[in-house]
Amino acid sequence: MPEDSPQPRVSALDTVAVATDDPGREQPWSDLGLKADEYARIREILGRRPTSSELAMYSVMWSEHCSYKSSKVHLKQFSEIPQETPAGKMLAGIGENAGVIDVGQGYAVTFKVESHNHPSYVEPHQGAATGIGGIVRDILAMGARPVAVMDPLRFGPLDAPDTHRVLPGIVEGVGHYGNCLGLPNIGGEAVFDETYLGNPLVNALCVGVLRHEDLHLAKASGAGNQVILYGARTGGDGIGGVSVLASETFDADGPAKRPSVQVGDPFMEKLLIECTLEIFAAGLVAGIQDLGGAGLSCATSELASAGDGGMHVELDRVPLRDSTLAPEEILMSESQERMMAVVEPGDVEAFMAICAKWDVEAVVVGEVTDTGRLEIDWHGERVVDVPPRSVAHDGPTYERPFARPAWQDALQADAAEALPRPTTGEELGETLLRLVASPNLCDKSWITDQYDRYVRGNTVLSQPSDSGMVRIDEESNLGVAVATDCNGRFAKLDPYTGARLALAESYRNVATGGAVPLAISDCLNFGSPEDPDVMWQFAEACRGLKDGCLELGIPVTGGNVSLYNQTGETAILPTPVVAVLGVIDDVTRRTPTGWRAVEGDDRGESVFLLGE
Amino acid sequence: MKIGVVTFPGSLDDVDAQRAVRIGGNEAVALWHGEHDLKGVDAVVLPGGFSYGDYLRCGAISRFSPVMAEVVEAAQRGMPVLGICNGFQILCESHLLPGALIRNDHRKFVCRDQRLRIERADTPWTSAYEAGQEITVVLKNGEGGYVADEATLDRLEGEGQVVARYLDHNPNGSLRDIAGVSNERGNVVGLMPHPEHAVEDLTGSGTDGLGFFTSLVEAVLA
Amino acid sequence: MSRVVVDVMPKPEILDPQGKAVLGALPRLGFSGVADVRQGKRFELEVEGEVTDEVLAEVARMAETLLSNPVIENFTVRVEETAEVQA
Amino acid sequence: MSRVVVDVMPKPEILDPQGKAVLGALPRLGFSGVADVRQGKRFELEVEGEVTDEVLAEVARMAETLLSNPVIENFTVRVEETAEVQA
Ligand SMILES: Nc1ncnc2c1ncn2[C@@H]1O[C@H](COP(=O)(O)OP(=O)(O)O)[C@@H](O)[C@H]1O
Repeated sequence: MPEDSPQPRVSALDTVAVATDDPGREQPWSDLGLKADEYARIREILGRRPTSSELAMYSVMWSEHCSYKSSKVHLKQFSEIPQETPAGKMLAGIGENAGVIDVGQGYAVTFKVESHNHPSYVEPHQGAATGIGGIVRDILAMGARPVAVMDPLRFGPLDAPDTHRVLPGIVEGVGHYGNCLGLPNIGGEAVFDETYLGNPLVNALCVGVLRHEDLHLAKASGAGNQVILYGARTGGDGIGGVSVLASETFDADGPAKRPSVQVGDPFMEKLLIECTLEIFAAGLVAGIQDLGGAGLSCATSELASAGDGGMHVELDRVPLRDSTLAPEEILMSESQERMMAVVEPGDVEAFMAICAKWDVEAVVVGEVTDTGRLEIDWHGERVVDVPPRSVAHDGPTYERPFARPAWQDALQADAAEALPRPTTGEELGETLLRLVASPNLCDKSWITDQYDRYVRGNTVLSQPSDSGMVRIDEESNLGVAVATDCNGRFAKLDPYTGARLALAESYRNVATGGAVPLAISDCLNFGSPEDPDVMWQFAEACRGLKDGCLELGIPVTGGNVSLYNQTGETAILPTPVVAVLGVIDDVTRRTPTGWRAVEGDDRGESVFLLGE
Repeated sequence: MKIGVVTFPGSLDDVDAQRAVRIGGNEAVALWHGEHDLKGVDAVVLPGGFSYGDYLRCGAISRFSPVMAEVVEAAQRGMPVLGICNGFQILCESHLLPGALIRNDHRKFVCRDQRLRIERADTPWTSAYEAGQEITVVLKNGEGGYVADEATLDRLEGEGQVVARYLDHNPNGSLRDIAGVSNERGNVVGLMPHPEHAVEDLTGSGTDGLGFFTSLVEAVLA
Repeated sequence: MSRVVVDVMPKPEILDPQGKAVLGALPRLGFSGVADVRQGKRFELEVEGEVTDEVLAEVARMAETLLSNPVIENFTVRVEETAEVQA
Repeated sequence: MSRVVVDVMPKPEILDPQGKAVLGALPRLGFSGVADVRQGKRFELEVEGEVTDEVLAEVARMAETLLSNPVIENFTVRVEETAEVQA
């Protein structure tokens, strides 16, 4: 190494022992996005300064994205809604990877919608693709076979140059990853508005089906059980941020450049799905978790926190794609297509055999302990020793100030009635043509034709229907339907009513297909929570959703919050996307969208208008 | 009849092909790419999907699977083999069928209901149709452009090895609108569209594809 | 460790939709003077030990059986050389 | 007419599923001795007239804006050279 290396070379590993002996070391907590009081709290929890690996874990797990620190206080009210659907008790709810509901005949269904907005702006194809990949692993981790995906999308104006950069890549990414997994795309949205120009929204939904007895939860219990990491190797993906930690331990000419984008491998994910389902079927799993945002930090701490003891991990056993990765980086890597399973010692061999059959790499990286601590070693030296709950579940919570924006009254007063109206038949015709030609209303097949909607052979409804519907039992014709909706312009005018409208629209779309709506998942896309105006929109939308669900008698099974969606000072339209799932006893009785001729009757079908 | 459906890593329409085989009145037998075993089947379907992620070239890696050695040998002996989409690509890569499939000319994946004309109704996979019959089945592919040199194309036309042709609109730039071809003997057929997604009224594009799965019995009975 | 490069290009007589798309996009982006574009694949193989003639012949066999499809593609095998302009 | 070649490769730190798939297939086909494979793209551009430094700079701009994605790929521009083994 060069003598005049500009970076101080901190060669020794930052172990728990070092942290105890050298309590005063300056740490880059602020660069990692932690606030001074949060850093102080970590020191308090540990009774010493954190090691750099611990700091990495806390910083990512306490981020807005993982800890829901700004949104938690508002989301809490969803648990006031009775935790049961019109078809019975919920089998798993908020807090699990995805909610699970009973749909009868011994079947359960799990579904969830999540955002992958920011990555999709940086690298549209890969960002959108890994969004699909991530939500599919969430569903898989519940013990379910993923059976369909949907993609609510929001873009800037269709004719804006950046939309031309972003949209084709996103559509191609959603399509390629989903097509390659063999999951029919049964619906979604494509909405265009100025406010999404620098901040497109890529929400991804997946539905999975399981038998009641197949339900799996993310927890590491039973001391002595083995912890297996399987799937893709770990690389330097998505750890742009923590490189500030790693760079402390590297020379200036070390591998400082870490990509902040992740590249997905849908083929690997398809193998992971089939392999995991075979492992479930063989009864070899005691607990399971997918690796998504925050990678191993999240999987180890959440599994241990939800379990009944602790966990010990030997981090140097993790198979790497890049041998130069430091322990902090391995803990934070967001490499795709990985899962972590907790397996009884006697089942490890059978587990490994199934992985080998599917060409999926699997390694025992640790075991469940009775210490109550999450302990991680790097080549025999302890780099992490923390109470897992403090990382995974007891992160900070903020009561962010919120207030009805000063401009809200003016906005509401500026009603559509003030707009000029077409007065002649000609003007009316022109207006109609403008409307049907608008990107928001026109035919979406230019997007949906890039998605496979037929694979698996169970798609009963898909575009251009109001909801997507799949058959889940070929004998009994039991099926489920899902719709996603949100009108951000309504939500901006009145976030409380806007959220209720999103719920009502989605609910209607499921019902008109012939299914009975049972439950919702939501993806709440908003601007910066540090802006009281935005925070008010968020609070109102949550309140609206809760009230709406109470009135309709359906629970929130889970969802996702995406904040900081803004370009400079301009926040996106408040966009609480609501996904409603319903059940239909007999899919042959579904109602497709559109007028149909009745065979042998030239009068056709009768048309009724319901409601006022 | 027993019809094997091979699952490769990354096969997707294997469950659909099995269902279509059953609806067509035959017994579906699951075959695994990693075994040198055709389990005594009378015919084989190579289903659609993205075997090996379609990395490198579609079908290029699957072609070397253990089961393919058996399929190639059986096909040369005259066993009926149908390759659908990715299966078609694997058959071309295995040199059981002439030509190759390249990226769609518009470079996008396309999923639509496609009208076809069955050009040849005397293969074991198409005997349930009339020559010239027009059907609609699902088409979905990203690399479905059929190409071969002019001489090969002329020979295919001359020998009647073009099994199906696209009507109305060529969805992927296939030369001479070719949607499916057979080998000289006619027992090996490759088809880019997906007849297995057109076997039930409820799902897919109707039932026009069923003939591909009922033909075998008729071929044997005839 | 040495690097052997295999270049695989569509045969001149075979349609190349990707190359054609690039060619079509160039003038729209304000680039002129390009008369044709073909898009192929480049494989970088890290081989253990020295690159003997035997190793090159082995790589040529990989190229012929796996990396290219002789119906539509040609290939070239070479030991890596340095480039003139590096990004 | 001269030929300028643009090679586009996934950045070393970025996952390359295609190269991985090829690497995995080689031993099954009986090829050994290859430790890693990366798969990228090769563009052959036929440019009118002589290849001056200006032309190369222009091609480098095409490579940067259209032919590669700088977030995940690197590229190289060079004037075509002859290969050692030709199929
Ligand atoms: N991004 C998308 N992905 C999949 N399907 C989509 C997408 N955008 C729209 N669709 C589908 O296209 C159809 C028409 O969409 P849209 O015009 O938004 O309908 P509506 O106005 O009735 O909600 C619906 O079936 C919808 O699910």
